[in-house]
Amino acid sequence: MNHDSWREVSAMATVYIPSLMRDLSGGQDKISVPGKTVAQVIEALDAVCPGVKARVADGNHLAPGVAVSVDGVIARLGLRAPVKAGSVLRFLPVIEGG
Amino acid sequence: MNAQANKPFTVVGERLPRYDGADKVTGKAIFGPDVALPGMLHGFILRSPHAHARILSIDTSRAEALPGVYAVVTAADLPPAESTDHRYAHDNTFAGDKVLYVGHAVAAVAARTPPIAEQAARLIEVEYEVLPAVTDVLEAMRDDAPILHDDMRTHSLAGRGDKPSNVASHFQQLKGDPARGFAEADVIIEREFHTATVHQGYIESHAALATWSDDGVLTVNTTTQGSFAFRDHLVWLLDLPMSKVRVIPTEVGGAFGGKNTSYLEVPAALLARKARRPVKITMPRPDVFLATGPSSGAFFRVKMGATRDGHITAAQAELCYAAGAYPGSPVGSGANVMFGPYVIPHGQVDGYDVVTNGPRVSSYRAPGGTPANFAAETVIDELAEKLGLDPIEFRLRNHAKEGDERIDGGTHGSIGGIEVLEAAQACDHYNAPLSGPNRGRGVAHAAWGNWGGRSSCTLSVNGDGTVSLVTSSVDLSGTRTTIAMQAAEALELPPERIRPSVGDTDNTGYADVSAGSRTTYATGIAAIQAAEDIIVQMEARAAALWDVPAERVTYARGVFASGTDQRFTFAELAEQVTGSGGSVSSIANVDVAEWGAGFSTHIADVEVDPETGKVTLLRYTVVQDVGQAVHPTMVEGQMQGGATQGIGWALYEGYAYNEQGQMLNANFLDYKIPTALDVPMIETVIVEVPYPKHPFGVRGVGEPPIVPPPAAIANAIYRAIDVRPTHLPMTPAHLLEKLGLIES
Amino acid sequence: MTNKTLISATINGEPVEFLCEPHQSLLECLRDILGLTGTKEGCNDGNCGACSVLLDGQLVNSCLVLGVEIQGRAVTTVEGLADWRGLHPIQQAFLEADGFQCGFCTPGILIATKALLDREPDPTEADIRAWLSGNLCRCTGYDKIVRAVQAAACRLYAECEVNV
Amino acid sequence: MRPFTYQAPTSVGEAVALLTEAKQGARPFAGGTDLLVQMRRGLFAPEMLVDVKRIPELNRIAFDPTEGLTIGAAVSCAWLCDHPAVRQHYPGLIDAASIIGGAAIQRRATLGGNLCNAAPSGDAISAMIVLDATATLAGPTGTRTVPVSEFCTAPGKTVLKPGEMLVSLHFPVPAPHTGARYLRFIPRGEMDIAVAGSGAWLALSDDGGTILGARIALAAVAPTPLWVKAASEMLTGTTPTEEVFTAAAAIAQEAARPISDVRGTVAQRRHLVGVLTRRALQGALQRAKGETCDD
Repeated sequence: MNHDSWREVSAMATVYIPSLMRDLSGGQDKISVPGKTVAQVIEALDAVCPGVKARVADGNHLAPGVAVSVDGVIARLGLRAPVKAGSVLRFLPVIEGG
Repeated sequence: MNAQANKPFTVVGERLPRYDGADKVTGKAIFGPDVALPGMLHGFILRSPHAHARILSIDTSRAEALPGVYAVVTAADLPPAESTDHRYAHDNTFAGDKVLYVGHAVAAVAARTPPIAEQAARLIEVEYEVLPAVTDVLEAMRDDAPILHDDMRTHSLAGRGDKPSNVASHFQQLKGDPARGFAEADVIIEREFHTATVHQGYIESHAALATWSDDGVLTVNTTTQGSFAFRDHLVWLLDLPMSKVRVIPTEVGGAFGGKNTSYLEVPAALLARKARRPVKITMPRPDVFLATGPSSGAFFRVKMGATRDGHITAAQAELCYAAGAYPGSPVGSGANVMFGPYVIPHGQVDGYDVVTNGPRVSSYRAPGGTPANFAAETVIDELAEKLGLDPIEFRLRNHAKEGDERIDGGTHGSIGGIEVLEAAQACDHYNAPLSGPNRGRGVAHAAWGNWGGRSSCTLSVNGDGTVSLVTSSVDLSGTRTTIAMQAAEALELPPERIRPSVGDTDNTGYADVSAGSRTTYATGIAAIQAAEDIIVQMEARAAALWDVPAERVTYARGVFASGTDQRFTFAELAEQVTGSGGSVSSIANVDVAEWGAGFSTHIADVEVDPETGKVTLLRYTVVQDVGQAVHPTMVEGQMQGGATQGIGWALYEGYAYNEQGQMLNANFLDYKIPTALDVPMIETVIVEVPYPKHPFGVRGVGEPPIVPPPAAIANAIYRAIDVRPTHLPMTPAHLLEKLGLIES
Repeated sequence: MTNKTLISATINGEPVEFLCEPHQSLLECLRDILGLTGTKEGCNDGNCGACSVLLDGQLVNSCLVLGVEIQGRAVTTVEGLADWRGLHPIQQAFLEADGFQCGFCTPGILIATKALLDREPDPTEADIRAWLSGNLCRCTGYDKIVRAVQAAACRLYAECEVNV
Repeated sequence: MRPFTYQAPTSVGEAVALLTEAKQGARPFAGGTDLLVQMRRGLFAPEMLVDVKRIPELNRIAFDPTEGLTIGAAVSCAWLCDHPAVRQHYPGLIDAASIIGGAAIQRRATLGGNLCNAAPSGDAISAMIVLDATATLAGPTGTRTVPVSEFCTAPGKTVLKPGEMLVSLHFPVPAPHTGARYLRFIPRGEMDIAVAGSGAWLALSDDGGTILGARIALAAVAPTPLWVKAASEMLTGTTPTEEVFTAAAAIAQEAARPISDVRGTVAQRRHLVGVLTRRALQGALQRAKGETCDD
């Protein structure tokens, strides 16, 4: 088990680190952190890779033009969106239907 | 009859008369500009003549003094804005301290007659300090460009910019190691493309009629793609309780994404409140071009590499999209369309959302997709040619399957792209001979993600066995019919038993805008769920009447049965329903989180006059996977209409600006949408790869067909006269430049 | 008050009287004075055809005709196509061929089709497309509109079978 | 647009009196397909419109095998293009008159209106110039005739004096072995204003081997429709060959003074003048030989 084995593994969410943020994650493209909502996951991620929160969040909103998907589905609730154990999170550009 | 699902369909797949047909062929259908009320005043919006200027002062006194004028409003009449997004919407309703595009609304007047309102607007004195303007996306990105928003810094996941910029945001998608991918490639192509701003071109303009009741309830009749979206906009900008705002949608005379955004509703509401009279504003055609939401002009740099055996090893792209005065261009969805259909082991896409002195863009059918596909599919066509491969063969060899990972990190769901390409390869057009000088055949392929979203549908059983259907999904092109057909299929009733109608925000559940090719798909799912619930309720009523346990009652092909000899037809049971416990109705509210992408391959035959550069379309075919066609005639209509808009985008349409940022062609004479003479019959090949997450296999249909036309036509032009266009629209002048017959 | 003129004309076969000012177009008079909202405004400068009507049987854009010009003349709008017997064969053909989607350009195209078939009972596809080039449609791509006109021609001059 | 008064006189005299009394404040009104659009854009605001569609002299088409063709200023393009004599004897005029707008515009737009609008891109004007048409005007001091080639003086400006109006256009009888052809370039199939246009007229010797007379006039490439006299003179006496037509086209390119605007660039227009003039001459040649020319 890697160094964060003390955390309860089942409550972990996997976050894909976008290329432009890998300067904060030491080049890692995936990191698992605990959290029941997107906001909590980002807080936990920021603890491991300081500076992440400032980039993806803007107060209690996501930064302009940024969306987040949980298990492949764009989270309409943004930071308040619920996150289950084993969920996969990705940061994506905002997309609209025509 | 389609035997995709476990049992053949009886209604889905039929070519039925549409429910809204009679009113539309007799002129009785009521559109936005057709609504009126006694005592109604007429509104007129004063718009900026400058593309970029500071507003020093606004004096409305002479306007207010003009006889027949009842109210004049400006930004001062709006509640103050809070967040940045709020301020942008606030300032785009009535300019704050700066006007950012020609046509930017500055004030509005309500008067007894339209001429008085217009004359009064001319009496409003606005003092401007004119600033330099920029409309081209690359110009706007330069360090020395005029800055639109002094407080704007470039947002990116790499951190926040440190100086004023017109680049609102930058995102990057990265997969694998592009440098290594290009090193493995035998052939590499790198090209640049410029595409013009285009407009949705709906023939019905915008119109809004606002009325306040004496107890403070605002009612707005308007032509919109989403009554709830417009209600939310009114609530947000006027700071009103949601329950006191009612939006009633009229018939919509074409929208294509351009009526997702509210332009006249807030001004009309402000005027009506101040004048204490109903106020109606209709938008003149020039203002529709100048001040609504076109689709982004853009710049692309595309680089792709492939091995001699025809496998793409790497792809890289930069997309710069002009958003207009406020951020929010569709560069994100453009990026996803770019290399969407293909497996790219090493890929990188950088997208830039750039503000310019133009109207803030809105959605236009597969927003951002068409220009991105033009860039990518031109380079793919060139790669195939350099490798000596048939264009469709090369695309098939690199095509993604379900589960493959995209450059943006997502994975493909159930997709029918390969089946579509194979159907195109086998179709009559692709195998027909094409001879004669300066003629060529081109192909292009595209995927569009489509959308699910929130929908609501209410079914009510009537005493005669008919069923009333009410949905909040505005019907842009026939979805009343396609939703009613899905309800009829689920209820196992003849379609004429269903009467569908579109409700408003006071009598239906919440719905997202009718956009993203979602309405037949997602609202259909709501209709089916409501239908299943109706059957359960009716089975319970039958059980009660027969005094048997509900589990014993079955329903099939319109007949309830108790397992013994007791039987009711749907109508027989319906007649007794009101007497046995009150009416039966059901409302289904859904938020559909997953949906099936739509793939579309187009084939174009063109002839080019080598002396004038004029392109003539000889033949055009659309091949598209629709999952399951609910109403084949309407599916063909979407394929033909979408393709023709794409053809306009390819050959004729584009905003022309002068140095001062003024649009030179804000009319249907010089903003040229295709006429009946400019396109041949559009042949259609419907492919059906059912999408498993819809009960009948339905996929979105509306947006995919607008994406491939520019690339298909560009590739056909190349085979006709041996030049590859790199600019949209591919005007005769552009082709003469490419042919070296005139200098650019 | 402004200088209004009393106009008496025949609209859809019925005598009509109304007051209008010289600068008001026939389109404005039909829609805002007479309440006939079937005729639509798409551009108000003669470029889209949504306001097409028949003036003494001739196809015109009603946005470029003045209301005062129709003194003593006859106008036919989309509301005048159907009669007590039901829909006009052209309307029936468009319904069956699904020759429309949003329906906003449809009134103008139905009127233009009547003017064409009055003049040329058996038009070729090229004739139809040239004749309708002044009626812009953004939804259909024109394919099913052209087929609807062909079907209407057959229905009216019934010596060919309807192949919609 | 600003309100105005409306009159519908039934005689030329009445119309001239109305126009003279209102001086600059009144405009003749026939089809209105240019006039009303420009008024709505605020380009000008007359106090009065004088509807000329009820005046007999402006509402007739008369063809006489010896006198030639006379067309009233208020005759619509549709009426003109349906007229058997015009179709037979003046196909070059039909080339131009039949492409002014779509079917609805054709039933309102008039040849007289096209001429009085005096747009540099006026399709019918170049065709009328090469067909040697003359305009008959009526005004407070009586009537006069002006060659169409001298009618337009600047964009939107004509020789019409205050109180004067256009009554009719006259075309000489087409001599044997003559033919005219007008072509324009537009990006779409229809409904566009010309990016460039070229009209050509040729008179051939009986054996068809020599050009006895020629006229070329261009549209949309100068402040007014442009009669390229140098090209006309150069062609006279030559044999109608591809090379001669190409040379004449080059002279036309030289004479053109195109500008860049939303519809076209200087380079594109100058190039098109060459292509269109050569093709118009080929069409005029075919018609002069009695053949129908391919469109």
